[in-house]
Order: sequence, then structure tokens, then C-alpha cells
Amino acid sequence: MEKILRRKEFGVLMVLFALIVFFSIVSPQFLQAKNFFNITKQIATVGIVSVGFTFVLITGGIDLSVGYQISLDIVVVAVLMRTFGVPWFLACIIGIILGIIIGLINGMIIVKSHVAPLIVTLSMMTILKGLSYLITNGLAIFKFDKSFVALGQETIGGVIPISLLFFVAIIIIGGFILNKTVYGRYFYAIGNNVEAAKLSGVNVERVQLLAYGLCGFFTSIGAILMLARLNSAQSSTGDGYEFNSLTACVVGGVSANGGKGTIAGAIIGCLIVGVLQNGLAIMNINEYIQEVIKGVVLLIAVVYDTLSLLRNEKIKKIKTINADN
Amino acid sequence: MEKILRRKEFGVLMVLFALIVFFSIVSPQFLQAKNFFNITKQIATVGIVSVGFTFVLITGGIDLSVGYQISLDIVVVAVLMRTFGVPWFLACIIGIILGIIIGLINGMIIVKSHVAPLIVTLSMMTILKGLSYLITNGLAIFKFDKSFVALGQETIGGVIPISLLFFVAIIIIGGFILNKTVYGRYFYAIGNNVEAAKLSGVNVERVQLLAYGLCGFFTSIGAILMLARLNSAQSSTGDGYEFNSLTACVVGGVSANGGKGTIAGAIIGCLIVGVLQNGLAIMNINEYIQEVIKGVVLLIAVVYDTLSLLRNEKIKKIKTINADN
Amino acid sequence: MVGDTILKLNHISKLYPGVTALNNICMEFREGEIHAIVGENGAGKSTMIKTISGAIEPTQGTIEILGEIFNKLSPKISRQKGVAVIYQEFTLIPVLSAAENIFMGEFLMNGIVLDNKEMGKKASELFERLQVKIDPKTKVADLTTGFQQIVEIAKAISKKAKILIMDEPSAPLTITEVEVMYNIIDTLKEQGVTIIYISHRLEEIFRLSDRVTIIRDGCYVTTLNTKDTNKQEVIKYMVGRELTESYPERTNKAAETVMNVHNLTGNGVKSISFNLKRGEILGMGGLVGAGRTELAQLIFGSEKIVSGEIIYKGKALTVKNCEQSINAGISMIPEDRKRHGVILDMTIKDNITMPSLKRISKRNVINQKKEIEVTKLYQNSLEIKTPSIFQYVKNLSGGNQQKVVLAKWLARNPDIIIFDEPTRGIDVGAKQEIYQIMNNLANEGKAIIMISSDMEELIGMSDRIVVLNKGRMTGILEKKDISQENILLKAVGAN
Amino acid sequence: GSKESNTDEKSSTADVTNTSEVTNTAKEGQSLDTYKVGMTFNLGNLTWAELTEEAKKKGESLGLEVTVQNDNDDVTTQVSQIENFIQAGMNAIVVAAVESNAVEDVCQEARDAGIKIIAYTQTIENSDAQYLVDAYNTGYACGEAASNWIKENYGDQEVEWALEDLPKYPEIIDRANGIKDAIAKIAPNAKLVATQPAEVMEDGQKNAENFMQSNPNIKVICSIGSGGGAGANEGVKSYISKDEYSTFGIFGIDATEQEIMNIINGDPQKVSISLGGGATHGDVLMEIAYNFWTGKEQETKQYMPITVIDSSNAQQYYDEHFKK
Ligand SMILES: Nc1ncnc2c1ncn2[C@@H]1O[C@H](COP(=O)(O)OP(=O)(O)OP(=O)(O)O)[C@@H](O)[C@H]1O
Ligand SMILES: Nc1ncnc2c1ncn2[C@@H]1O[C@H](COP(=O)(O)OP(=O)(O)OP(=O)(O)O)[C@@H](O)[C@H]1O
Ligand SMILES: [Mg+2]
Ligand SMILES: [Mg+2]
Repeated sequence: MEKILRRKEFGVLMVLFALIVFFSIVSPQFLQAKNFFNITKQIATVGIVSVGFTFVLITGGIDLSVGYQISLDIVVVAVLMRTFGVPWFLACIIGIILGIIIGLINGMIIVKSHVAPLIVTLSMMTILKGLSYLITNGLAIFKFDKSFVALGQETIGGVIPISLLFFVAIIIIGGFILNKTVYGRYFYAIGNNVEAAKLSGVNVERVQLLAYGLCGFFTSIGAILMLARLNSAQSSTGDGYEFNSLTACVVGGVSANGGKGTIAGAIIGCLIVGVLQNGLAIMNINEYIQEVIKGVVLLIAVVYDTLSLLRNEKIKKIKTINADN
Repeated sequence: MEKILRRKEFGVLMVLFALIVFFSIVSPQFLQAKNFFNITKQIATVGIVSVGFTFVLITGGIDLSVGYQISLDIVVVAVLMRTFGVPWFLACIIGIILGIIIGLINGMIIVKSHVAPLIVTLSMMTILKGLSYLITNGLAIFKFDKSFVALGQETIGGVIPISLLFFVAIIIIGGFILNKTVYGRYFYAIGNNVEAAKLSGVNVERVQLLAYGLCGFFTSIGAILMLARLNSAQSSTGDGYEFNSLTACVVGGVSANGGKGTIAGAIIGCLIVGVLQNGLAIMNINEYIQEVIKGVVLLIAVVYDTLSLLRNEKIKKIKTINADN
Repeated sequence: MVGDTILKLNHISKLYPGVTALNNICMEFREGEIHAIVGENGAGKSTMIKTISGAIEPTQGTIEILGEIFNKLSPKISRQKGVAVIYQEFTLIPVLSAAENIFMGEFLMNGIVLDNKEMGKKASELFERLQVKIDPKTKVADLTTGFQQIVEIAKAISKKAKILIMDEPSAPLTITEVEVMYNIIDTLKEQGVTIIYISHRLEEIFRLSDRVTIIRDGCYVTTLNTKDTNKQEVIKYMVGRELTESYPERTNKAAETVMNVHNLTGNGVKSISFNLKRGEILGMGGLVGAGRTELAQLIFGSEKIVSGEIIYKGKALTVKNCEQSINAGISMIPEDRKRHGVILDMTIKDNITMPSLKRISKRNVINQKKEIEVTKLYQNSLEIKTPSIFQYVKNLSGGNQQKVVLAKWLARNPDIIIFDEPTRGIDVGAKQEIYQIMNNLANEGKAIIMISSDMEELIGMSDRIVVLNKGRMTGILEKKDISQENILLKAVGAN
Repeated sequence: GSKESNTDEKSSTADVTNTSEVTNTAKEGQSLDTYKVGMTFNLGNLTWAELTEEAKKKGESLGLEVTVQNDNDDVTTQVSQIENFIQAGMNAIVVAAVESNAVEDVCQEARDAGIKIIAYTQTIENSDAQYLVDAYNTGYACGEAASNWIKENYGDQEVEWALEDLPKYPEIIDRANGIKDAIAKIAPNAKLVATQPAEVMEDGQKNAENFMQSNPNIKVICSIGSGGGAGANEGVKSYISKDEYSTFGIFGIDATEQEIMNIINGDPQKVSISLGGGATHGDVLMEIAYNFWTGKEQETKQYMPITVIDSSNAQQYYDEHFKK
């Protein structure tokens, strides 16, 4: 099992290392513990969202509403805290419940209507956007309880950001669900062959519902961390996160056609994007050129990854020939 | 053929009619020839891009770079006209060639590397974005030749917008390619079962290349019309068009998993989105509630469409039973 | 009129990760002959065919067509050289019409426009030659498997091929259609076409072929003149030991009734009534499209019942989905193995434990040790040939895939098992093993429903046979009344 | 009843004289009882969201029927919205142009239909009134404040500073130039060591972290907007301790509530340049539209006031603008 895992993510892991080595050489500030924690803080939200996104992608679905799920989640939590004076802990729990409910609604519509997830969640994105703006009227809500803000900004022992702990915890939970539980297996089964899974007694509807529900759950956690980090809630905040998560997952080898991918891959994908952005920013390169470089590096990364997988198979073939003779 | 078409697009067509009837009743300004031409002008570019997008989707691919293809196309055409004094007609031809080349590059990378189209075109999107900004430095280029601007703004006989003629021409060309030519059949074949197509002697690589090339071609035409309409070129212009086209296509029943869809469907999808936006704007509704309504209507449209398709199939089954007896 | 060598394989090898599919094969085909190729599942028959058709590149060796030597071929070149293939897997595009599928890759044109009229006409002619009524405009998706296969044949012979390769063409066909196909093959032979014919149905080989080549474990074994040999000998070469093709006796006799089906209607079948007893094998016969698969889906709960009821273990069975029927003790081995039976891109282990996953889990956490134990148990008892239980199922041969399907249901220990075409595309050796397993299950007191289009097998295995025609039950034959004639009479709807 | 109350409002809010010009400016088919104003804005922008909210309130009190459309920062959407406004029979349209040249032609079309075009922040040739920001001088004011702070705290020392810009928009490029020119002129020893774009707070925060990482000696961050300002404030706080807040200066533009709070709280943010604030702009724009209705003469070009908000006047500014 471990071997298979290692092989699958080998290509992208190499790309990540190559990037780290490169940036470490060209800019001395890059390779510092502080900067490492910077990067993890910067990608914590997209990383956590990507865990849920990976589940959905593996089942063969997609959730384009995660971006405005974030917006609605943070706006609701913010209003609860500031307008209604709800204690932050309670507000967060309500926010998480809201996230789960949105996810379940997505799942329910998809499961019951058999409409393509892409278009269901695209419509949901528009609806959530409207709702979130309706709540705030486009204005910002800010200045929250210190202990709440600490979640996103403070460190433990002056070094390790609290958000990193959350991030790691979510990765572990996500990996556990996917690799160790019945449902993880069902996610793969559905994504690979929904008919066969159904005929094997997998309750496809329930499992799909679960995937979207979990996606909403993880997204709301990511949203809360982001709110704490920004110390300000605004309806436009989540815009584009569906794209970022999709990019991270797909770069990390999670197939947009379902059935393939791992949490480790998705997180490596997030790290590649995060390191690239951070490294280029620290190098202080012209931002337009940054875009071009980002695109080219992503392209090289995935092409290299795919080709190295193909090559791996070839190498194995040659080995078999030799063994046979 | 006609019957199948009618059946397939029947659901979405009903939705479109329902919208038109509704808006005609609630707002007297809606049902005017002038407004009809308004709508067609407004959706001409996204409609033309969607024709190419439909090709790519049918082959089982996707092109997320169309948005920034538009940006790069218009910026290059604008620079040619304004900075280099190239006659507008020549500049447009160069722009179209550029579009084809970008499409072919996309196709070539996808075909040769076997990397998922999603991620290739996502990377390409970033690259094109960077290039387009590098050319303009973020500034606008504007004031073009009157006869060029006429393409996007003028009408024939004071009624029919020139851009509508282009739009209709492209729809006819697109429909022709998809229904009447060999390549149209190949697009469906590849999208349905790429292995089977290969075994039947279809040159899969060439056909995929063609689909992306055509997508680039149509996108560049859409871009040029947009440039003429705006009379100004800016790098941010194309942003989000990949989403708009995807929405239109998928609402119109083009499957994001390949193998299914028609040009007529995609165009009806564009019209639904266009009418919805136009109608709501004319009705003077709160802008945030508009978003919610838009999302809900889209959702209802696709759910209705899917359910009516399912019902059709059920009816067919029941009919067979009865016919047998 | 069998003539010179038309096609020659020189030292062809094909290696896959962990598998040598073809090992240094040398053989030749003569012009105008019908050359059968037989071998166990996974022997490498399809792989060999694919090197000839250009679908895959051989790792080593050359192919000689009419004296011209190729290191590798492409589908296009191969076809230009006059090779046409009916693959084991379907190569049809479901959303396109029958006519369009027939001309896929070489459409008829009218200028730059597709000539749909001409293609429709040509397709109609082809179907006439094949003596079937199919509207060329019908979408392939709307045809039954049998008719789809006929479209495949039409597609292959539309090419005016010099060499026609047929990889198990009869597998999805029923008796009447097979007869039609025999006639087509005879006609083609008269026209001088060389035919390479692969099948697990040995009677077909003896009915059709001039010569037969046996392949075992990717190696060439021998080539025999068909008229100089017999079934026994061919089987011996195939499996490397003596093996008799027979239907094993069962000791246990049917006992109490476990299921009563009353007036079952829905999913295209109407008013079906029969009962099912523990320890029996209840056969289901009928022509293609008779609705046997549909009936099986109703009983298994994967499709909705419109009216009628099923009494199971004394109570009305009301299930909403397969999960519930599986929990109630019913399982089904579907006819389309690759689409419904297994998940090709998952491992053998994942496939086998899929239905029983919750049983080997605690609070939804999988007990991985137990999972491997269970998998190994069934891998051994069913003798699934594989280097590892972590192998992807797509890399297994058809017979071993079918064993994986069996294993996954045996691991669930059901009371009723529905076998839909359980031996389709499976070699004689594996067939015997599957018959043996079915018998053992019946002896253990399980109730078995077996749908089969293989008349011999249906007669040989069944205690009773339900016969369907156009979605209706036309009769039920007791053991003593079972005969090919009686089944066919009822299958065509004559009373 | 509503009509009378409207008249009351009119006389109370502005010294209006109902002249015959009203009839002259109104076109056929446009009712004189109602005056419809369309606004097309990017509502993802905080200040503008605030502006449109206030405009709706103010418009109502003036008897104007206000419709807002969100252009989502997309020019083509904006052009379509103006077309739709023409179709819907608006009397005036307020345009916060995404790109001014792209809306010129459709604005002319609107004017041909007798509709008044009010340009906001960006110059539109084909407009009837403009409420503009002097982008360069706004930036210059920000840079000036930063320079003065540098001189006060670090004298002629070489101080490193970073800029959060947004070169997507021509107008914003002017602001950035203003900032750079002011610092080069007034505090020539200060050194610009890093530049990154910031549109929203999240960008601002990420940039600040990356700045502090790559150039730990940075003492000043200037930003072309409030996203960069408020974001940098949060980002920098994770790099310096509370007692170092006074040695660090963040200088923003827009004077949003959050920025003003930062200044009041003694955070690293020292200054934000106020252009009057979204709410005020909303009022001004509605008054311009109202004047078109009533036919009152007005300047065709007005500029937003540029005010430097620092610790000396932050509390007062807060009380005036944000206290509920
Ligand atoms: N793509 C592949 N990757 C790995 N192994 C493969 C692949 N295709 C075939 N094999 C292996 O090659 C061997 C030969 O397979 P092939 O399909 O040619 O057998 P066959 O004789 O046609 O069997 P059947 O009668 O079941 O159709 C089998 O062991 C199979 O598992
Ligand atoms: N000529 C035909 N054209 C299209 N559909 C048909 C035709 N004949 C039957 N059908 C449909 O096909 C279905 C039954 O086909 P199916 O092949 O599954 O039946 P079966 O009895 O299981 O046959 P098989 O022997 O292939 O297992 C029914 O829904 C029936 O309506
Ligand atoms: Mg085979
Ligand atoms: Mg069947």
C-alpha cells in the first residue's frame, strides 16, 4: 500500500522539492522556519478546502460552490459574533453546521435530480453569492474577539501557527476517512464505476451525500480559519477558491473524472502552488512575469508527473523482459 | 434527426420560453425588437465562444483558457492597429491566426503529454493572462477605426446588429461542422469512447487537435467582435468567460463528460443566461436578490430538463411494453 | 480453395507489467481458410489479435501481411492492408446511428458533407445480407446487445476485408443469431476471405474451421487440421491435461420453497410467476431481448417493481435498492462483467470485499488484516490466477475477472444467487470450475437462478427452466420435460 | 401622499428652484413624476458597496428611483448593463467605469436617448457630469504622509519601504506613481525594495508577510487602497511585537472603518487618505442626479476631497462617518 502511494505521488513530490531547492538557492530568505510557517498559514484554508474537494472529485463529482460557501460561512459567523453577540465558539459551531447543511443540499439536489454536479454547484455558487451579499450589503464586518482571531494569527511557542495545527489535523482526518474507512473505499468505487458499485450494494446516494456534506464541513472549517486570519468578513472573500482548490487537487494528481487521487497528492498540489507564489513574491519578480512563470511551472509539473508515470511503467516492462530471459 | 433534436432540446427550450413569457408580462420594455437585438449583442461573444467550447466538451475535453485567449487576442489586435498601424482587416486576420495557434498549442500539449485538458488549459490560462498584461502593462488601448468599431456597434438598416449576423453565421458553421462533416462524428466518437474510435481507425490525436484549434478560432472571432463592441482593449476583459461559456453549454445540455450535446443546445443555454440577466436588470430588482434568482432559475432549468429527459425514457419503456402486447 | 500464406507472425512477444501475454509466437494463416484460435482465458488470444490489427505494438517480433513485413502496425495501416476486426470489447459509439457506426473511420462523403443517404442505403444492404431487420438510423444505444453485435459484424464486413478477425463474436448472441452468423461466415469464405475465429465454444470451432491453433500461457502449442482432431484432443492441448466437458451431478435435491414470485411486472417484463426452492438451479431461457436480464434486475431490486409481489422466506420482499436486497440475502452476478460486475480500476482485494466491507469493519473502520484474509481465502478456493491480490482487475483475463465476481458474492454468503450468463466468454477449464462452484452452492442449500443463452449449459445445469418471450413468461419446464425443442418452442412464443 | 413628502424632502435637502428647465431636460416618454437612476458598480469593492447602499437611501429621500447593478468588475457586463438601463428607460445613469474607454460609445448612445450620464472616479468623455478622484494627487498625499513619518522617526536614515499596488487599473497605476514620486522627492533616502499587487485584504496580508520575509528591515508599507492597507496591518502584526508598532508605518488609501480603527488602536497603520468616504460619495452622486431632475445648474466636473486621516483626526473622522 505504502509503495503504491509513494509511486503515485513521486512525480509531484519531485516537482515540489525542485521548487524548494531552486528558491532556496536564489533567495536566502526563502529557507527559514518562519517562511515555512508563512506558507502553511497562507495555504491553510485552500488546503483544508481541498481535502473536502478531493472527496467530491474522487466520487466523480465537483463542487464549484466552495468559494461562496466560504463567503457565506464567514459572513454568517461574523454576523453572529458582532451583531448578535454570540460567543465565538458557539458561532463557529453554527458556521460549521451551516457548512454541512449547504454541502448536504448540494448533495441532495445532485442525488435526487441526477443533474450534473458541475451545473448544480455552479448554480449554488450564484445563490450563495447572492445570499452572502444580501447579509452584508457588500460591507465588511470586522474586529472579533482576540481569542478567536488567535486561531488564525497566533503561534504556539512563538513559532508554530495554530492554523497549522488545524491544517495537519484535517489532513490526518481526511486521510483516515479515505484510506481506513468503508466510506473512503466507497468514494473510489463510485468514482470508478457507479453502476458496479450500486450493484455491489453500495448505497450510492448516501455516499455521495456524505462526500458533499464532508466537503461543506471541511470548507466551513477552512472558512473559519480564514476569518480569524483576516479578522474581517467580506462577501467577496471566497471568490475564486473553487478554482484554487481545483488547481491544487488536479496538480496533485486527483482526477477530475473521478476514482483517482489521494489526500497526500492534493496537499502536495497545494504546497506546489503555495511555494511557487511565495517564492516568486519573495524574489520580487514583476507580477505579470510571475503569472507566466506560474503557468509554465504548473504545466511542466503536471507534464513531468504524467510522463514519469508512463516512464515508470516502461521501466517496469524492461525489467520484466530481463527477468523473463 | 429533426425529431431527436426537438426532443433533446425540448426541456431547455421550454425554460427559455417560460422566461420570455414571464418577463414580457412583468415588464413592458422587455418584449421589444430593440431589446431582442440588445440581448443578441450582449451574448454574441459568449455565444460564439460557446460554439468552439461545445466542440471541445463533446470530445471529452475542456478549455479553461478561452477567457484569457480573448484577452490576448484583443490586446494583440489592438496593439497591431494602434501601435503598428496595421489595417484593421489584416489585424483581425492575424488575431484569428493567433487564436488558432493558441488552440493548437493547447491541443498539442494535451495530445502529446496525455495530461488532463483541465489542468493544461488552466495553466495556459495563467500564461496567457501574464502575456496579455505584459503587452499592455495593464493599460487600456482604445479608439479604433470607425469601420472596425461598426462590426460591434452598428446595425444594418438601423435594426439588425452586424454582430448578430456574425453570430448567426458562426452558429450555422458550427452546426454544419458538427452534424454534416466527418469531424463532427469523430468529436462524438472520441467523447463517447476514445478506445473504440481509435480501433475504428479514427486519428484521435488529429481530431482532438482540430477541436482545440477550432475552439481557438471561434474564440478569436468572438474576441474581435467584443473588441469592436467595446472600442477598447484591456487585459482583464476576458476574465471569467471560460465560466460563462461553460455555464451556457452545460445549461444547454452539453455534457461536461463528453460525447453529448448540440450547438442548438449551447445557444439556447446562452439565451437562457442572457435573457435572465437582461430581464432581471430591466425589472429593477435588488442586485443581490438578482443573483439568488439567477441561481435558482438555472437550477430549476437544469433539473426540469433532466427530469423531463428521464420521464421521456420512462415513457419509452412503458410504450415498448404496451406495443408488445 | 485454401491458398498461400497471407499472414505470418514472426517471433511475436508482448510484455505487460508482470505478465508475458505473448511469448515468441510464430504461426501463419493461409488465404481463404477459416482458422480457429483456442486457448484458456488469458492465454493471449486477444493480445495476438490486437498486434495484427495494430491496436497494440508487440514488444518483439514482426508481422508479415502478403509478404510485406511490419515491426508494428496501426489500426489504419492494418485496415488498408485488408484486415478487419470484430473485437471482444465493443467498438461502437452508442450515441451515433447504426449506419454511422458501420462507416466510422471511413465515412462516405458527398463533397465535404457526410453522405447519410448513401450510408443508410449501404447499411440497409449489409443488414439484408445478414438477414436482420435493423433501421440504419437507430442509435446504437437503443439496440440490444445482440443487435449491437450484428452491427459490429456489419461494420467489419463493410470494409471488403481480405482477412476478417472475429474475437468471440458469438458470446453475446443466442442460438438463432449464431445460425445467422454462421451463414454470413460461410458466404464470406466462399468469397475468398480469410477468417480468424476465436471462441470458447468448441462446437463452433468444429462447425466452422479448417484449422485450429492452440495457445497456452502466451505460447504457441500446435496447429491441427480440424477434421483430423476432436474436442478431447483440443481441450487436452488447451489445458495441458485431460478434462471432460460435462455437467456434474448434484447430490442434494431441492427442498423447501424460499421465494415466490407472483405476477411480477415492471422494467419491461409483465406478469411473471414462479417459485424458487433451496438447493435447486432454476434456469431461465429465451431469445435475445426476451427480458431475462430485466427480470433478474427486478428480483435483485436494482429496478422498481410496478405491480405484483415477491414472497421471500414467508414475507413480502420490499426493497428499495440493491443494498437492502443484498442484506436480505440475494445477490446477482450481472451479465456485463466489465460494466456491472467488477470495478476495473480497483484491486482484486477491493473488488472482492466490496459487498461485505461493512461486515469486516468496526464502526465503519476497515479491519485491513481481516480484509486480506478474506480475499486470500477466496483467491485460493476459486484459484484466481494473479501475482498479487493488489493487482488491478482490469489486468486480469475474462475468466479470472468472472471468478473475482463470484468471490465477491461468495464472501457475502447469500441465500439466493442469480447468475446472468455466468460463463460468457469463459474457457472450458474455468467453465467446469464455475459449474462445480454452482453445484456446491446448490448442495449447500442455496437457491440459484441461472440465465444462459448457451442451450447445452442451460439444459445440463438446470433442475427446472422458466422460459420468457418478449417480457412474458411462456412456460416453466420440469426436469423431465427439458429438451432443446421444448425450450425453443416456448422461447419463440408458440404454445 | 408620497409625492408631497418628496417635495418636502426636496426643499429641505437642497435649495432647489423648480424652473421650466425641468421640462426641457426631460424627454418624451420619461415620466416627470419619477426620476429613475441606474448605477453600475463593482460591488466587490467595499467602498462602492457602502456608496450604493447610501445612494439608495439618499435617492429614496430625494424621490429618486435607484437601481443598482453589480458589474462584477467586467467591462462587457457593464456595457450590457448600460444598454439594459437605456432599455428600461432610466433618466440618469451613474457609471463607475471598469474601463472608461470601453463605455464611451454606449454612454453616447444613452445620451442620444436623452439620458444623463454621471461618471464616477474615471473620466468619461461622453458624460454630463463627473465626480472624479484626482488619482495622482491622492497617491501623492499618501506618499507625502509616509515621507513625513519617515523623516520624523528615522530622519535621513536609509529606510526600506514596500508598495502594494494594483496595476490592473490605469487609475490605480496613477495612484502608485503619486506615492512613488512623493517619497522620492520628500524622503529621497528611502528605498523601495518590493512591490506586489493587492486587491483584497487577503492579498494585502499575504504580501506583507512575504515582504517581511524577504526584506526584514522594511519599516514602511504604502498601499494604493484599503485592502492593501488593512491587510498589511494584520500581516505585519505577525512579524513585529506590540511595542514595535510605533516604529512601523502602514499608509493606505480609502479610510475604511477598519483602517480608521487600526489608526485609533495604535496599530502599525498610521495613515489612510480619505476621499470623503463611500457614503458621502453616494450622497453627492444622488444630489447630482437630483439636480438634473430639477434642472438646477451644477459644475460638470467635481473632485473628491483629499483628506489625510492620522491619529490626530481619526477619532473625529470615525465619529462623523461610522458611529451608528
Ligand atoms: N493492458 C494490459 N495490462 C496488463 N496485462 C494485460 C493487459 N492486457 C492483457 N493483459 C494480460 O495478458 C494476458 C493475455 O490476455 P488476453 O486478453 O490476450 O487473453 P485472452 O486469451 O484473449 O483471454 P480471454 O479468453 O479471457 O479473452 C492476460 O494474462 C492478461 O491479464
Ligand atoms: N429489436 C429490438 N430493438 C430494440 N430493443 C429491443 C428489441 N428487442 C428487445 N428489445 C429490448 O431489449 C430489452 C431486453 O434485452 P436483453 O438483451 O437484456 O434481454 P435478455 O432476455 O436478457 O437477453 P439476453 O439473452 O441478451 O440476456 C427489453 O427492454 C426490450 O424491450
Ligand atoms: Mg480475449
Ligand atoms: Mg440478458
